[in-house]
Amino acid sequence: MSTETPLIGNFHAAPATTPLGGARIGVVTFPGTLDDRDAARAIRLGGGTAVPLWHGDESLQGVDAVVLPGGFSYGDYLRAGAIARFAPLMSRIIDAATASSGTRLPVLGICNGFQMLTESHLLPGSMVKNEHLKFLCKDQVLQVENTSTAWTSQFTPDELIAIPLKNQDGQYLADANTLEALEAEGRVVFRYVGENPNGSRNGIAGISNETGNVVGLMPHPEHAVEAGYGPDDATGMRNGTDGLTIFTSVIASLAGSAQ
Amino acid sequence: MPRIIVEVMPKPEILDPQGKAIASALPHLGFTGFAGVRQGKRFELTVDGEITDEVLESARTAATEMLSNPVIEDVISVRVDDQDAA
Amino acid sequence: MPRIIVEVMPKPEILDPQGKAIASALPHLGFTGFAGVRQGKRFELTVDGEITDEVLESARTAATEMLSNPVIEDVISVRVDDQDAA
Amino acid sequence: MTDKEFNIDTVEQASTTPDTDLPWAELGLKSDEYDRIVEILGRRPTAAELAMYSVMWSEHCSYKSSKVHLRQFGEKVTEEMKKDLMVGIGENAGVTNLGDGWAVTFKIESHNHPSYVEPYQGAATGVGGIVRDIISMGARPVAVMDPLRFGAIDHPDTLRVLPGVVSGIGGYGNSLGLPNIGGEVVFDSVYQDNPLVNALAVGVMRHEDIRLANASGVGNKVVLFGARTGGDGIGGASVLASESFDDSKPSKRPAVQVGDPFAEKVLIECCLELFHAELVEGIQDLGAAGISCATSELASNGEGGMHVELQNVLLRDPTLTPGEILMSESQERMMAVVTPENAAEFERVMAKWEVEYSWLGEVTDTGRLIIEWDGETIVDVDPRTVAHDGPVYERPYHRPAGQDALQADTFRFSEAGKDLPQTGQELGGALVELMTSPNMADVSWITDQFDRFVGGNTALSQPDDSGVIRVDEETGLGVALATDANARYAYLDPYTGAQLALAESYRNVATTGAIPMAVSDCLNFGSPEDPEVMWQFAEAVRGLADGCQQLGIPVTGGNVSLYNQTAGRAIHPTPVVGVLGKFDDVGRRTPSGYERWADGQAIYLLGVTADELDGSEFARGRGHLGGMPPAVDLEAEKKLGEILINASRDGMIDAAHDLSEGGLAAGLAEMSLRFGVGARVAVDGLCERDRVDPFTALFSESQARALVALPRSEELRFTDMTTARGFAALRIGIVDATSGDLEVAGPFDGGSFTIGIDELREAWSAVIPSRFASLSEATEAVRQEK
Ligand SMILES: Nc1ncnc2c1ncn2[C@@H]1O[C@H](COP(=O)(O)OP(=O)(O)O)[C@@H](O)[C@H]1O
Ligand SMILES: [Mg+2]
Repeated sequence: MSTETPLIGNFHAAPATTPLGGARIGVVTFPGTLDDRDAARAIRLGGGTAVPLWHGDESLQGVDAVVLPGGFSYGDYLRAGAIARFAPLMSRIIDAATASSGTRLPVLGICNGFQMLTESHLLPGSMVKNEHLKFLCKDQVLQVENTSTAWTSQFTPDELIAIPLKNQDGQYLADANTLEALEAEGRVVFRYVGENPNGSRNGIAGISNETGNVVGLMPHPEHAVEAGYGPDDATGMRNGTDGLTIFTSVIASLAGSAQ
Repeated sequence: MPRIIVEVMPKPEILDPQGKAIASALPHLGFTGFAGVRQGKRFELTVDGEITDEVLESARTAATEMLSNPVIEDVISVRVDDQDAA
Repeated sequence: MPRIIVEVMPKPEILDPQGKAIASALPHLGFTGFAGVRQGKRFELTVDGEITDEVLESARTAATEMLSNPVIEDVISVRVDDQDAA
Repeated sequence: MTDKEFNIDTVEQASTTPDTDLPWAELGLKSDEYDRIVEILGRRPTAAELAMYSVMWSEHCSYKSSKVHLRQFGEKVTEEMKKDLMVGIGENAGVTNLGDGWAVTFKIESHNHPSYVEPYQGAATGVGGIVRDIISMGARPVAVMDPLRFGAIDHPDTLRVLPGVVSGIGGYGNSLGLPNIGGEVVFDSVYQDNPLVNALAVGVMRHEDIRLANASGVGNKVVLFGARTGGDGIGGASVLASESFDDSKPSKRPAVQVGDPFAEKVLIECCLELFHAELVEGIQDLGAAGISCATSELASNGEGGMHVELQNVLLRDPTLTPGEILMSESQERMMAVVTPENAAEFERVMAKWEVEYSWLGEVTDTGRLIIEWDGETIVDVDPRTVAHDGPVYERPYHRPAGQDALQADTFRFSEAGKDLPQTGQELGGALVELMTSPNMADVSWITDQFDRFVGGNTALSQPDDSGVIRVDEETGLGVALATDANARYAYLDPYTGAQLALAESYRNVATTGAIPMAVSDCLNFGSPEDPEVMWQFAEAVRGLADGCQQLGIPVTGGNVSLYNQTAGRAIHPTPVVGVLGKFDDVGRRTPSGYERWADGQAIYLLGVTADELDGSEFARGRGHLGGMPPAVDLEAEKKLGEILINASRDGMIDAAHDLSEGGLAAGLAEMSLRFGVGARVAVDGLCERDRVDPFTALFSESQARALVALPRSEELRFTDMTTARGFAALRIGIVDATSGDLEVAGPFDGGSFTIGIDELREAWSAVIPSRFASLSEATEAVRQEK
């Protein structure tokens, strides 16, 4: 049997076969989203079930977590993520992620998704054009500095991971007070190791909200989940799968909170 | 058709990578005497009909809520275009 | 420091994908009554010293040669900023 | 009803005013071509008809100068070559069967002149155009490639063109979610003022999803969807004088087209949804010649008739005249044929993706393409006469007067061929110089601006020999693609040069382990009206067609770009050849360098080295171009390919890299640079076996050669295979992962030379950024706003 080339918004995700597969993780597609299929694959390889969600819908379909994938929603015209954050589904996600009662929805924003999270103020700061002004695609080493978020619980503290970086507007900015607070509260989740690839303040690659359920990062963990198609690592060309841990982390934490 | 002009600039305290690159390139091209450059955005909103106070108010809201990001940008003006439409 | 403002807009006959995307998003956010949007650029050039005619001329040249792409954009104004520097 | 006041030139008016002057010459038609139109119609054409014929009969759309030669691609095809060909030349792109119900379609196109005028937008819309060709076959585009050629690296205009082209390709391709898996970067002053920006797109589909450009089913509806139509590509003020406004002047027409990659990305998804739900009967992208092309091709490939209400076209610029609407080349548009029953469902898909559309008319069986404007007939033609019966020229051609002298001017006997490096030190210095020359330098400053990960199916990309994309996630079925052209070889001998481009591309695909299956080409030449250029073209096509026949792989499509010349000076003939190969499992693809764990593996040179330096990179370094290009031996290429493919399939080799520009020296350096792993090599055996001196051994560009690295445990099995096939294989060294050096020994003074890989990398990777990095930032800052 062969898998069909999935249409966007139609992932043909394999049904859950593992005990953790019960974790249903939504992947939102906006017009111009590019990495939704990759995010769905990562969820599947991580042991969960990917649920395609459409930006214009009003229902989260009862998913246990949401990934806002990368891409160029609305062409990144105006500002990256600026138009997408007004989508009806984004309001549902904002509500669910900041709910005052019950568990807060875990949300991961990757690249364009991170930009949407800052545009919608779920995460502080903002992204501007890379210091060198170019789109840059490279294998990037990160340090995982917070392992208590829903999305990073299975990393070891200060673990170094390699995942692809690819963006045009990846320079993270925030005012001094915000930066100080982020650092003091341990909310810098991922930091660039080595040369700062885009001029981000404090070398910040990813951050979380105060409660750790919302995480955004510029590099792409969903492109490092399958040997042969990821970044290079010590075992060989394109073998890196460090990104998978992000997806297994949330699936495990969902399983934990369900018990 | 009548137009409203919205102008948005990066906040002064925010480093503007594009402005910075232009500023550093200017002298190479023989343009001296400029201490700095900032690059912002200028929107022209064409209005379907007359520009009422209401429409202008709606443009102001759009400017702060969508056309700019308050974390990094300031709306520096929202005004009726006084020039003839081209 | 004194400033010169340069405004650049996409030529009217040229497709402006950004303006188009904004225009079609506005009604979804409840901003109706706008028939079209075009997005251009606004530059602030800070001048080191007084703004002489020479400096203004140099800004004009920079505007056409570097700050705009004459194939797809028009420089619609180069002028001394009359507002106080922010 | 529209409220416009045009002087609408109707068919009726045309029959009663035969003497009206029409601007056919301004529209690029020759007088005999105009006469032919009058003859076909039995009257003078209307302004709108003239617009259609003029664009459809242009060189670009009708292939009038190249057609008689291109026929060979169809004629020199055997039944065996056709067995996997599902759709051949003639459609938007050819389709090749991959097995398991999968098919693949790919094509290369040029966007040379627009990229010179406005590099960013020209290159961007080039990517956009080729991707739409792929979509219109029913396929999901899965990757792009970009063979590029620029003027001299240190020329100021290259500084303007290259950064714009590169960010345009990235800006558009990255926004579509298509990984960039390869291409070429060549600098040569022959491309000054005439850069070549070619773009390749590849797409995959299930067999049942193949769609063709035809309008069948009488009563079916014709719809135009995507972006609105603007004055793009019409250029300057309207030349259709008879159509000008009564009162006001038309607004300006854009000098260049601006791409909207977001609109195209939405169009891709929207089309795939249409295909999936089987909502379209026929589909055609709108490229050059816009609606003229789409309506006439759809109609003539289908039932033969179509009725169109042109005033229904949604416009970006309301001042466009009917003729201009027919000619407009606005991007990101598609035309489809939909049954009335599916119309509502079609509209639902458009609404979901927020794509604008307008119903233009319907398919008829009248054999006529009738276009109306507000109830008046402005076009009444047999669509075949527009789409297929364009003029065909047998342009005169002859061998250039200077060709014999050029071929006689061999490198060895030239001034430049004196004082060749001999000692170890000189040879090592020459290698470093070669690798830090603009054409051998690291291109990652360019390719790092392209997304190679998106989609999660990229198994190989730059800098490996071919780009490899997984098609089926469960089986690993996939494709490999490479594009190549060596215009210096083609200039010396276009017949051989075209075959060398084919051979190199074939070899690149085989080197990664894929089985070559199909060819697409983009033939970039000067003016066909110059008999010497025409000879280059004729020779190149003949060479390519013969070569494909010998290799047993068909040409499935391509593109011709003529008139690439400035101030009377033509570019070197540049036949860019793309070869597509197939993997049963892309997991066995072979990388082009030794990985760190491969320490101690044996390095073999496959193939024979002769004294072939004419047209070489070494000769270029010394400013020489003359003599005869390397000999082609396609039988040897095939054998080499089989060895590389079998070795990969049987897991014998862990790295392989073909030898091409720069010869063995470049091959060794590139293999070490790939993962920063050194090697120890000796060329004594090679010099002795092939009777060449060390300089020739290192810098000759003999074809059908490759380097491979394999574990010692596999050596016997491997050499048994090469011996059985009678193919030369020589162990020349071992991988050395500890020293960080490339050490080359041989029968030369000094015994050996050593090059530190890190130092070499530093110099090699600095060449391009040191020229383009700083200034382009500022240019980028203003040119691009995203
Ligand atoms: N413009 C480009 N875009 C993408 N990849 C490129 C480009 N130019 C070169 N490459 C890639 O860089 C590598 C080296 O190119 P080249 O030396 O031309 O390869 P080869 O000699 O094997 O044909 C190849 O993987 C090629 O696909
Ligand atoms: Mg190669």
